[in-house]
Amino acid sequence: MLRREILRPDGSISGDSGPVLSIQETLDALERMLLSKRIDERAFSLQRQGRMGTYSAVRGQEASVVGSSLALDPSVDWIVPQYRELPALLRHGLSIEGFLSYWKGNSEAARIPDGVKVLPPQIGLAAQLPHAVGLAWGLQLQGDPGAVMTFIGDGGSSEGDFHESLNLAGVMKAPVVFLLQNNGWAISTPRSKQSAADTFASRGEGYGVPSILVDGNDLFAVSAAAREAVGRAKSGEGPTLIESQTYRLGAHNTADDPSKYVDSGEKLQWEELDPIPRVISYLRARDAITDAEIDDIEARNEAEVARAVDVLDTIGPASAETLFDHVSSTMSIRLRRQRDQILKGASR
Amino acid sequence: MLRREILRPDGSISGDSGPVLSIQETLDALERMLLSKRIDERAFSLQRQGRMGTYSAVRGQEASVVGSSLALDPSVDWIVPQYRELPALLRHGLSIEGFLSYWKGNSEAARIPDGVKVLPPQIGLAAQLPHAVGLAWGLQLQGDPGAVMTFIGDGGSSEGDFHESLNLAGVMKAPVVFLLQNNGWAISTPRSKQSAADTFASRGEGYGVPSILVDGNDLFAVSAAAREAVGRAKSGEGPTLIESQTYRLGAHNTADDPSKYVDSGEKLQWEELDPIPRVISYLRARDAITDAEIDDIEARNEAEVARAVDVLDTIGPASAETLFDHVSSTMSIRLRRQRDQILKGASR
Amino acid sequence: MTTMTMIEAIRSTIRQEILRDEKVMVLGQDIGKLGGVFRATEGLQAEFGEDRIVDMPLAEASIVGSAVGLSLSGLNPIAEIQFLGFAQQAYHQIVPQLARFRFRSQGRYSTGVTIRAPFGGGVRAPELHSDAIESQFTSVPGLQVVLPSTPADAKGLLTTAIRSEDPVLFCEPLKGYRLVKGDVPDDDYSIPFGELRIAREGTDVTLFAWSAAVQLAEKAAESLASEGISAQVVDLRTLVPLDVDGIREVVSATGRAVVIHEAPLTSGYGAEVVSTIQEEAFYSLEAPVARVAAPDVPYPNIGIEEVFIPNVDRVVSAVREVVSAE
Amino acid sequence: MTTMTMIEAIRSTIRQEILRDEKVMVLGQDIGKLGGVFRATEGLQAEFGEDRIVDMPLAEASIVGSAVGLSLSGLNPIAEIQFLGFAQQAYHQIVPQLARFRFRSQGRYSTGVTIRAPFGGGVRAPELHSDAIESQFTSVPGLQVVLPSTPADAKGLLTTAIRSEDPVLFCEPLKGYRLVKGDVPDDDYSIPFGELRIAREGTDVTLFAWSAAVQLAEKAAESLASEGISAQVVDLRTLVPLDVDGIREVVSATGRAVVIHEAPLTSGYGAEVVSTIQEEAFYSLEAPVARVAAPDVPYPNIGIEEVFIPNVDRVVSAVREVVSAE
Ligand SMILES: Cc1ncc(C[n+]2csc(CCOP(=O)(O)OP(=O)(O)O)c2C)c(N)n1
Ligand SMILES: Cc1ncc(C[n+]2csc(CCOP(=O)(O)OP(=O)(O)O)c2C)c(N)n1
Ligand SMILES: [Mg+2]
Ligand SMILES: [Mg+2]
Repeated sequence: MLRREILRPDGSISGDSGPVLSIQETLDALERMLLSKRIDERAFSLQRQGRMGTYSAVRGQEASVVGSSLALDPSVDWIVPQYRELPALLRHGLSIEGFLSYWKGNSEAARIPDGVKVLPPQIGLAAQLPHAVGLAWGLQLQGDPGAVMTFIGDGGSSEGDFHESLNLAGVMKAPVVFLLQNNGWAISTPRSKQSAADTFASRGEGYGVPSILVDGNDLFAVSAAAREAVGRAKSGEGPTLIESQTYRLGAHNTADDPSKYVDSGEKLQWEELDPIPRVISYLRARDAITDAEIDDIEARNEAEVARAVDVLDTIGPASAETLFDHVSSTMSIRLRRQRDQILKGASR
Repeated sequence: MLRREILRPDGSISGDSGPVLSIQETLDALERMLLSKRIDERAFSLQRQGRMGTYSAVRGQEASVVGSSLALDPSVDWIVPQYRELPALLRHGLSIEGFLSYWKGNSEAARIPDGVKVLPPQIGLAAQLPHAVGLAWGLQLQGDPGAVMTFIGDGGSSEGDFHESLNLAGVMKAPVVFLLQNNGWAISTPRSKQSAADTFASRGEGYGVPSILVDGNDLFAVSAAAREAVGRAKSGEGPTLIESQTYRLGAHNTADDPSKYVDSGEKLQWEELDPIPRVISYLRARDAITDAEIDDIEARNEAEVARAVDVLDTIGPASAETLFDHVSSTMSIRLRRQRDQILKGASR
Repeated sequence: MTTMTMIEAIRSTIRQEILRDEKVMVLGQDIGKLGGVFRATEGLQAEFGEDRIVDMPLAEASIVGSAVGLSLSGLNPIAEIQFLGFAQQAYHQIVPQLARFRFRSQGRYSTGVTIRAPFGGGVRAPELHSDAIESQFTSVPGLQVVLPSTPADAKGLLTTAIRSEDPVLFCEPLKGYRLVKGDVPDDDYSIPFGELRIAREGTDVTLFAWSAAVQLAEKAAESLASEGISAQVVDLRTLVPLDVDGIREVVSATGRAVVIHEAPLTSGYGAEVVSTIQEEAFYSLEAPVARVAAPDVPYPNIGIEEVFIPNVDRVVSAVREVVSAE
Repeated sequence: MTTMTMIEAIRSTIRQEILRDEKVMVLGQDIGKLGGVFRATEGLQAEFGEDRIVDMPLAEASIVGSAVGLSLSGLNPIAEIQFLGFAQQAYHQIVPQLARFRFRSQGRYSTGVTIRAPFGGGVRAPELHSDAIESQFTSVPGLQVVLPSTPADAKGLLTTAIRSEDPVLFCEPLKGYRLVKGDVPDDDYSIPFGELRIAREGTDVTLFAWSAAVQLAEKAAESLASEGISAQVVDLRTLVPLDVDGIREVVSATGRAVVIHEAPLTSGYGAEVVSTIQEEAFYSLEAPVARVAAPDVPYPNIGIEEVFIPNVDRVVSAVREVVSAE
């Protein structure tokens, strides 16, 4: 299967492709990518200081996440995330502090605001996929114009839920886009041990689901693929599987030590393919950005992250009540008694 | 994907293919196919008389089951069945009465004899597939020359276990053959609602597993495909997925009423493609069989079935002890007490 | 009131709810033209179309998982799992997903999916079709576990399940589908969860049961009556939520209790009932609470299922012992 | 004897068994170069090769399901599930498959797979990583469920599990991996299943616990001692098979009991223990058996996990009540 590539590592545009995004859109995307990177750095240091729980960085996958999200209209479309899609969620309406609250340990503060069409992070790998299919299918049944984009990793793609979901989406022609971020790793397990398939995109055919293979570090190629897929979904033609080939440049999460298993040569190669510099090179080559403007972006992002972290620092643990309030629509007698007893003890 | 066909519905051989089986082998296969058909008929009538539990017939799929099993060497190779593979299991060493005992309700009498390399029937659809992969992988690790053939239906192929098993088999290069019998139906659910894929065989690529699409009512094409696959397994080249396109000519099982959902036109078309008459036509055209010889086969089969049913009729329910004996290698104190109490009550 | 079998009560309730609320839909294996392997949806696809009564690919986890998504989209799905034993294929979608969506999202989302599944022995079904595995699901916070034993309760509880914002596992007694008949209210009829039902009055001992074991308890009570023992039969109906106060009340009155279920003894839901009884009514108890259950073995092949399933004899002798203890 | 942490005891036991028996192999996620996310297999792949210590694709059902097949082929697999919560993805391979292969085949086949999985709270892990879901597995005939709380028991019980012909779910206390240290016999050391361990002597009341709750019970007993209450602590170690006679014996001596576990109350394994106590030792009981458990809610996000997990205060007040009841 041909891998779609538009924006070359050196920032030039390949062959006959026109640019997919306007300069302004590209600048905007770059700002989101840099913001993501900044948040990653900050979250890692917060975790090291004990101000944050386990955190999984997007680093290296910014083009894949930001590029795909650009195809979505936050007012009608939905994102069904795994856990490594921060900048897509921010674009869709989450706040940085809202997202980080979850990983800090306060689900109440992390509650998805009403109207924001995003589901909570998913820890059970691939378990989100049938939800995405059902949601998309349900929107379609009700004549809702929205499409659903859901994310899954190379590792998660080995779960049975992946299969059942793609197959069902194909049968129901559900308006859903499966964005498979193949970032080379599932914690320490390399892509080569995850599957003997040449590509994950080749799985689409076995479900009657069109698929696209794309350079995941190429903002333009990812955006174009996602637009095509979302367009297909919205015109009633059903699901698409996109394999976005990218690379996790950092650790799996704050608890991981990749030096145990990552080959430094491979990592170096992928650092050459970092998705952010090539967007900058592209813009520079068009005189669309200056060093000062980059500094401005970084400063804005820095200020935004500082603001968010200030808010985050004021967010303690959720109240003890939230342990009981949202289990069911009504509280059982037994749970009410358990609650009363525990809260009495807690407030002693 | 090209569908492999050798033996045409009229009994002629297509194009340039030579015959796959010798005349003697073909006669032998025919006898097995006719035996299977005879057992199906008998089991249905036994069930109607209350002398048998639920039973699933092979009818229509005889070429698929017999043809694929011919590639196996019962002394080294394993069969990991679903539940609709009777003639393959007989060839592998099960007795008719042993197999039927299971469906009559006596698992003790149905115990797979030592040395027969077959697993018990599997009711949880697709749950047998990872067992087959593990078994094959284990044989390989221990330098055992055996390969494993496992069976799965078009319906069962939608389960997550199918995906996980094919993917794992690909990664481990396990010597296993997945024989997917697409018989058009999963109870009342037609193939068209099971998956939007053109073929199930197209799923192999997504796992790096070579696949073959074959006319499942064509004894020769199925045999050839299975031989190729078993050969690949035994030479260390790993798994194969075979989609055998056949048709369930009868009810799903003795509890089913296909008149509710089967289109009689479609069924009629498939009756034209019945795998048994075409083998007879083939042999007739070569003067390799006479009507009298067919009668002989039928008579031998009839006698064999009568013998088996006689034995079966002597098989009552298993003893109450067998309820307790094989739960674990040692009986817990609690279970021993439960057992003593129940057996005391039962013998009152 | 109309006299109906269990399966008729279930079918008519589903139909009534589909008519009432355009958001209600049904998904499952073979539920369309075939009307389900037990005909719970017979005729419904013809009446309401393929978008409302949906034949699904053969994959239980995606039946439940997509029902979660359909529910998030604003619809109200009823998911049929052909046999409860195959809900194990969907376990990871039921337990850590469906059951805790509201909690995980701190109330932003709710997933009011109703999962219907038949189970229970004595009908000569193949392996895994009969297994009473309700206690695999009763330890799951957020999931309501409901097991009616009569057609009227089936209607009342299924109506509540479908209308509830909360996920419900609704387990139907296979054996009772056609065997158990009863009067069912014709109008809109719902029964709140968490309220036990006294199926038979009695003063010497309380028999707790649910699903098909209720009829077993009733038969045993009948037989005990002839030897002068007055046994009360209590149908718990909903295992989660459990009617803790109701249990205290009935046991306080009789002072003796036997819990009966078709599942194997160890870690069956009977354990929870016994624990609750002794927590709530210890000082009323005049004898240890007995459990009558299947032995700790897998559900066997049909030839010996009658040895496995608790029977009247076993209930009667357990009750005799409890009643005579001092 | 060597003083070891829990994780060291587990690692050295696995290594010892691999050295002992060439049929033993380990499969799981990230167990090779990384040595497992908790380093239970650290260094083993380098020592024994990729065929013995196998990094598997990310699919729990196929880890268990292929272990069944490996076992049928004559090997002796240890399957690591990264966190017990993800064993739910393999539920249909564990419960109706692995656990009943011997029964289904009437003894022709056995599947002596050992599944290892860590669980338990208080370590600030993400959702589903901490959930104490042992009671999802204790109702499964054929499956042994083992939960050590000390390094020595971990060695003794894991050795038995690996050598057993029967399938074992071996649940390891995440929190204790590095925190709990103790002396571990150097030589071959195995502990039979179904024998409880008295972790602390005491005469007024018996505290039953397993896994990390044993240390909690010990702390509570320590604190109770200072107020003059002598609490015996019993580590059940294997929930299935359960030491029914041992339970009767200890409860008969003290006449009072409290069961402590980290899982939510309803249908937790505590219910089975309470039921067993009242069946076996009813007439010795001087007070209702109390359960100290988490409330009936999903395991929460880390900010409030301390509200969820049973703590010393809750154990102490439950014990006070049980001891003062008459
Ligand atoms: C069902 C399940 N099994 C195991 C885990 C533990 N786990 C968390 S992340 C991870 C690797 C995921 O890899 P991949 O899907 O490629 O996503 P990535 O982290 O690379 O974005 C594993 C094994 C889990 N969260 N869920
Ligand atoms: C996991 C599981 N789900 C549902 C069933 C109930 N069931 C038994 S056979 C069957 C249809 C199987 O169809 P297919 O796989 O095509 O095999 P076939 O019967 O056509 O040979 C179903 C749904 C089951 N046995 N196992
Ligand atoms: Mg990855
Ligand atoms: Mg079929």
